[in-house]
Amino acid sequence: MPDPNVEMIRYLDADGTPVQDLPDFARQRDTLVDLYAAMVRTRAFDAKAVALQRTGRLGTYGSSLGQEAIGIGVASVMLAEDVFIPSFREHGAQMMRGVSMEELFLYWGGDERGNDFAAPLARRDFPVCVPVGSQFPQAAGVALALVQKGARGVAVAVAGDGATSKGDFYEAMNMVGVWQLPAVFVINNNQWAISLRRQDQTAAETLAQKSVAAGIPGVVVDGNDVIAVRQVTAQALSRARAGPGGTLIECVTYRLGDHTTSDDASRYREDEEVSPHWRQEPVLRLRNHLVAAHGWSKDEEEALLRESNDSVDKAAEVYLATQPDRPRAMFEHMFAQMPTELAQQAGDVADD
Amino acid sequence: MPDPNVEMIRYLDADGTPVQDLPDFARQRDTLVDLYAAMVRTRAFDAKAVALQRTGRLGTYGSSLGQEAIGIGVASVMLAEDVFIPSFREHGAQMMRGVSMEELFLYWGGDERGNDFAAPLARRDFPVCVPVGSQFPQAAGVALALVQKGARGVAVAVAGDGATSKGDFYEAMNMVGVWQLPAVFVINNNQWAISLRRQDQTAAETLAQKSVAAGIPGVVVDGNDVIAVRQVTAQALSRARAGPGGTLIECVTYRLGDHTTSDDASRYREDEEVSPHWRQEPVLRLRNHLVAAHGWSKDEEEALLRESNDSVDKAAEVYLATQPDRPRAMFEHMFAQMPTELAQQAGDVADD
Amino acid sequence: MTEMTMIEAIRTALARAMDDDPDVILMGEDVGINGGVFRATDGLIQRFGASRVRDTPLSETAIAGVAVGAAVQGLRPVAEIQFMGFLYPAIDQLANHAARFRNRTRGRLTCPMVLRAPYGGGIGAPEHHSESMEAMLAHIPGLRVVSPSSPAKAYGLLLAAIRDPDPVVFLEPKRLYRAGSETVTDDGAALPLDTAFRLREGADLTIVGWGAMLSEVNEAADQLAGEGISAEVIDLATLKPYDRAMVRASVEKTGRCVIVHEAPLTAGFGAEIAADLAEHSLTSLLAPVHRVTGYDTVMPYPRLEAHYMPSTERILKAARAVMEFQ
Amino acid sequence: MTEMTMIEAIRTALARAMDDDPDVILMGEDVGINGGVFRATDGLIQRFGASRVRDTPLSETAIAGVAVGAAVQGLRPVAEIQFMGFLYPAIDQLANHAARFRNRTRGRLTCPMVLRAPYGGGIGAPEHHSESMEAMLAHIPGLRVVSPSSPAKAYGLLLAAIRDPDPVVFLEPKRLYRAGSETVTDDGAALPLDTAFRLREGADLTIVGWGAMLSEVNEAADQLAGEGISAEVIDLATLKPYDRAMVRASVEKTGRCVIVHEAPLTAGFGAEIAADLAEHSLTSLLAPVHRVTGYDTVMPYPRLEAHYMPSTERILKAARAVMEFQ
Ligand SMILES: Cc1ncc(C[n+]2csc(CCOP(=O)(O)OP(=O)(O)O)c2C)c(N)n1
Ligand SMILES: Cc1ncc(C[n+]2csc(CCOP(=O)(O)OP(=O)(O)O)c2C)c(N)n1
Ligand SMILES: [Mg+2]
Ligand SMILES: [Mg+2]
Repeated sequence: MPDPNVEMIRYLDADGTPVQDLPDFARQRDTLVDLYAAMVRTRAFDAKAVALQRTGRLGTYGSSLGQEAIGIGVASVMLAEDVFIPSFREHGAQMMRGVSMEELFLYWGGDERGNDFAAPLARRDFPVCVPVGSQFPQAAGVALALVQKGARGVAVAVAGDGATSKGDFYEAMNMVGVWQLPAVFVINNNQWAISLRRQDQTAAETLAQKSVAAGIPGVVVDGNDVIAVRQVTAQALSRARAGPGGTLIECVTYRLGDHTTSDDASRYREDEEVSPHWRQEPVLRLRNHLVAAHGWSKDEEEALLRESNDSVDKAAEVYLATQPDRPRAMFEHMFAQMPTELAQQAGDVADD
Repeated sequence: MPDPNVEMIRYLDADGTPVQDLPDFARQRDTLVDLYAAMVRTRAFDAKAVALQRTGRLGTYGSSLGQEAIGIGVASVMLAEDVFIPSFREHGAQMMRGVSMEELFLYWGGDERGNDFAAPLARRDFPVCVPVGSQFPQAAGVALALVQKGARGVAVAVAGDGATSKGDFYEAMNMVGVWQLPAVFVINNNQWAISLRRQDQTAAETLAQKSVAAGIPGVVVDGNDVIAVRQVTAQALSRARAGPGGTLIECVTYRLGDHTTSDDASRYREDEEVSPHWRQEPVLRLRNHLVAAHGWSKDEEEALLRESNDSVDKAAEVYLATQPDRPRAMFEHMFAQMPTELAQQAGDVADD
Repeated sequence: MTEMTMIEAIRTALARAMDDDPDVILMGEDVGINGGVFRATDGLIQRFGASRVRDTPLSETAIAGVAVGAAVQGLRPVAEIQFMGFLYPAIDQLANHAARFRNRTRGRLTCPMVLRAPYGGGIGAPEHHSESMEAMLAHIPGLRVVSPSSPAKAYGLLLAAIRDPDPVVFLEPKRLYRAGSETVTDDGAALPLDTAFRLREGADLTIVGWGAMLSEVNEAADQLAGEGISAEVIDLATLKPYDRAMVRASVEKTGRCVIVHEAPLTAGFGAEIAADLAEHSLTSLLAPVHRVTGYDTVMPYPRLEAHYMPSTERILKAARAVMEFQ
Repeated sequence: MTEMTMIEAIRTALARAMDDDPDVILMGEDVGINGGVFRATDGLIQRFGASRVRDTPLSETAIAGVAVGAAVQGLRPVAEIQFMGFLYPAIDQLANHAARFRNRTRGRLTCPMVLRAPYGGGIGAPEHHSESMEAMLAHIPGLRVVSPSSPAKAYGLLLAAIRDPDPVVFLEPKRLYRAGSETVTDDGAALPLDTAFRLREGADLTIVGWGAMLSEVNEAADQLAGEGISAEVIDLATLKPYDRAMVRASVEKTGRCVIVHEAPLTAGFGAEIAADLAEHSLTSLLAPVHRVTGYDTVMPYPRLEAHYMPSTERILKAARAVMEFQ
């Protein structure tokens, strides 16, 4: 029986101090700065999105505050031939895959065109999956298609701790196991599914151990340590590419904010519970490490923040200036060829 | 993390020789004879049912040939306050719970009245569950009701190896784990789900290890050893009654016959594969033990066979003499009070 | 007698049912300490305890299946599916089990459960949060499907649903949760599940609707009145089985019928009503039956949602077409 | 040109599609070495290998979801659900995903998959093995729902379904699998998915049906002919979207319509057809539209099944009532 590593894999402690030898990539300043910049940009995007929502200019939005290391770590080692199948909380990973901030704003602003990713890298990626956990069977299907077509790509799906209670997750993981499909299932275990605590979600000690049910390896990783997430994902990806199948990766982190802008977490959790987690969060952690190990300067930090905020603001402006699509558009993409009855119904709505 | 016992629990080897100290109940001749008689009767029932089907007097039927020890072992330690929630292959357990052979014949003959169990013991038991695995969430619900109502009963569900691939199984087991419900999930692992081999059903080494995903204990037991099945079930039931929750029990056995009377197993498995399993089968095993340890005589054996066949034949006769229900009956049990529109529709069919 | 919004009325009915009957339990995602994402169960865990107000894992199949098992075993579970768009995994348990226990055991085992779910659009919710698929459920033999159109109806119908000895799917038009309030008396009086409600008497045409669409229907009826057209408005309330007699009688009186629903047109529940009229009231029809519905498209994201929702204007257009028909 | 039963025609179409397009793969329970429980895929694993004919674990949710993911990623999966009664867990993937990918990505990602399932009763199968819930699927925007009524139609429509760039649910009336045979030419020619089939021309009334019920419909039409009543018979074949124009034109010609289906009456697909007529062909109707359908009951176990199934006699009764109406 596979024995999921119940010891959490971690490279940096909360202060950014290495607790074991760093992998090669993590000794390179540039690589770490790229990871850091991506996390900072994600945080800036989140802040802007929440602000837009609060002022009525965006729909319900789920911030990834405090969970940036997961998506960034995962996407940073994915290749062009891989396919990303995200939950609704992996904005950072989506951006790293080439989805533009304008597209993300459009999506969360309630416009389907936000899912028509222009970037070649993201062209085959899936839009976010709202029905929790239902992306896992699809990811298994993507993996099957990749194998069947002789591609060397891997299907990478991300979902939350709550998603691990869905039958979809389990059925898909079981199929990945029995068909040895190149799929990596990543769990963003942010300790909460809206108001449900992780320990009320399942009696399993770790979420990674759920892989035992499917006979595939499971790993627990510190989800606030982008180096660890990246390293573990890289291993799972090479394993998948080499052929012996899928891996379940549990990334342990914490949801610092509300579930979404529609949620008020103060109804069900105390601030005192949240506070200590601010000390663990991934952006600060990597900054500490960059400062200590690579002389990351105040100027560099300020330039990065400015640049991130500027790019986010610019994207928001483009989004806000984008007119809604023509009402007819809702009919035009239902089928490759519009059936007669739909064309008749479309006659009801204005042409532009 | 719970560690499901991957060593299979067994008391009698294939020859009926004890491989370890027997539990108390298994030292008593009467108890063993009762278990044996129940298995023999089940086998006689199966044979008759298949014969009736072959001659067009029963519907599609799934025999439990070779798997009798599971249901008998399980049901023999269930109490009146427990609730049985069976798959379609646990005729033996149903009979032990008081369901009459006439009722079983009626059900398999295509008559809903076969589910209106008359025996007090079976009065709250569920009819067989055809949609594979969907009985598990219900079993969790039964367990919840038992707890909620302050009863000390346990919900006991049985399903096949195939059922362990359904999301239902997993979601239910997870709920049993997190709510610590008094539920015992028994898997009849007969190595086949119609034509799918056990090893193509899941990459998990054992089915019992799937319990790890839900944080509940899992046990592997020799499903051809009625003593082992009974003993392990008894332990799981006391654990459930005492409060700390559910257990998954994998009973390893072999489907000696076709999947059902509609199936032709020779399409997908060789006789050579089946033959060795005849040496393992549960009825012969217990008979060997009874003969060796308790002087079970040829006369006793013959009397039992005669008696079993007689009771089966008698029940079959009653079944065959039972007229189909009035056509109107299909409307009469849809709701407590028949809605007007249904009453109008019922006007279409003959009154008797 | 208190002014209540629909969400308050639902909460009040739940509390009343739990007070009256210890077998009533609530379960669903976030129904406990969070009080439900729409606050339908706010305060109930404090009042009735965590064993009767149960936060479930994120498992819609199990939510339905556990409710079925618990109901069959003697509880009266009221399970919540957080949004109708996430109800599909519960259909297996509803269609293959809840709806059948009484029938397949010839009355020995029954399944008195309620499955609540908010449904419908018009509030700018994210995708999968605005569906109206009541017709799929109404096609399942053995289920009752109910949808209230006002706080008082929500209160009375929900009590009736919980007390009903058979499974009921209770669909709550979330657009109405806080859209207005009315006087609701918490007297424990249930409303009948087998009659529709005539919201307005009229002579010229009948407009049939349910749930949130009654707002637009009533608005349209007001405007029509101004134009000298007297519309009879029927709130179906219980869709399955629905009050065919009232609809037929009304249309036989007015001779004209417009049916309004948010769900897509094709095989929507409006089809059943129109078909019933074509079958039983044909000779009274002075004009074609019109259906004003959502389109056969995916419910659009918020920016185009308004173009999908049947508007007062579209209802008026249909009503006028029906009146002008000759 | 060969005589084929429907099951042979389906197998032939599958083989043809797999020969033509390496992206076509089959998956489902027992579709491999066992050749499917009805033998629809018999011999295909030997011919196309285990990587293109995949026996799945017992996981309907994953069967549908894997098909969705594979289709979106460029395969043309044909997934089998062993019986329609076990299709419910696949609805989430169908409604929330398969039917939406093209729309929600504005054409970037598409989902050219086929979900096959045997449906319908009349063969004395165990409970849950005889359902006809096509209306539930036909209500989902973005899906095509197809059901053949003969071997040749099964061949041509299945090829069309597999080649269609969008998701198609292909419902096979299992009562017809071996009920007869006809000449089928394995020429790779697909039948259109957007037109119904006029099986018989007639002047006095229109009978609309699909799938297995066409047997009874044709029988009824024969008998009616003997009584001097000329029935036009339309096989809908594609239910969603269906050929409204042909049905309307026929009823506008005959003035009378009987609709036949095995599924329960309420909110069955017959309701849509009757509603469409009440909306668009009302003035041509010389008599009420009649629906001859299953009842709003659970499909009975085999012993009472025959009383549930719409019989030739019930169709005749409806046809005569429609003819005698004045
Ligand atoms: C199948 C399904 N059920 C319910 C919901 C409503 N819902 C949205 S997010 C959420 C909680 C998700 O928790 P988790 O999986 O831990 O992800 P997180 O939001 O914490 O990232 C719920 C219940 C949904 N989107 N899908
Ligand atoms: C959900 C569901 N899918 C498919 C079927 C058709 N079917 C009936 S039995 C069976 C195999 C069951 O295998 P297993 O669970 O191992 O039980 P066994 O028959 O071996 O006792 C299948 C696929 C079904 N009844 N239910
Ligand atoms: Mg979470
Ligand atoms: Mg089996």
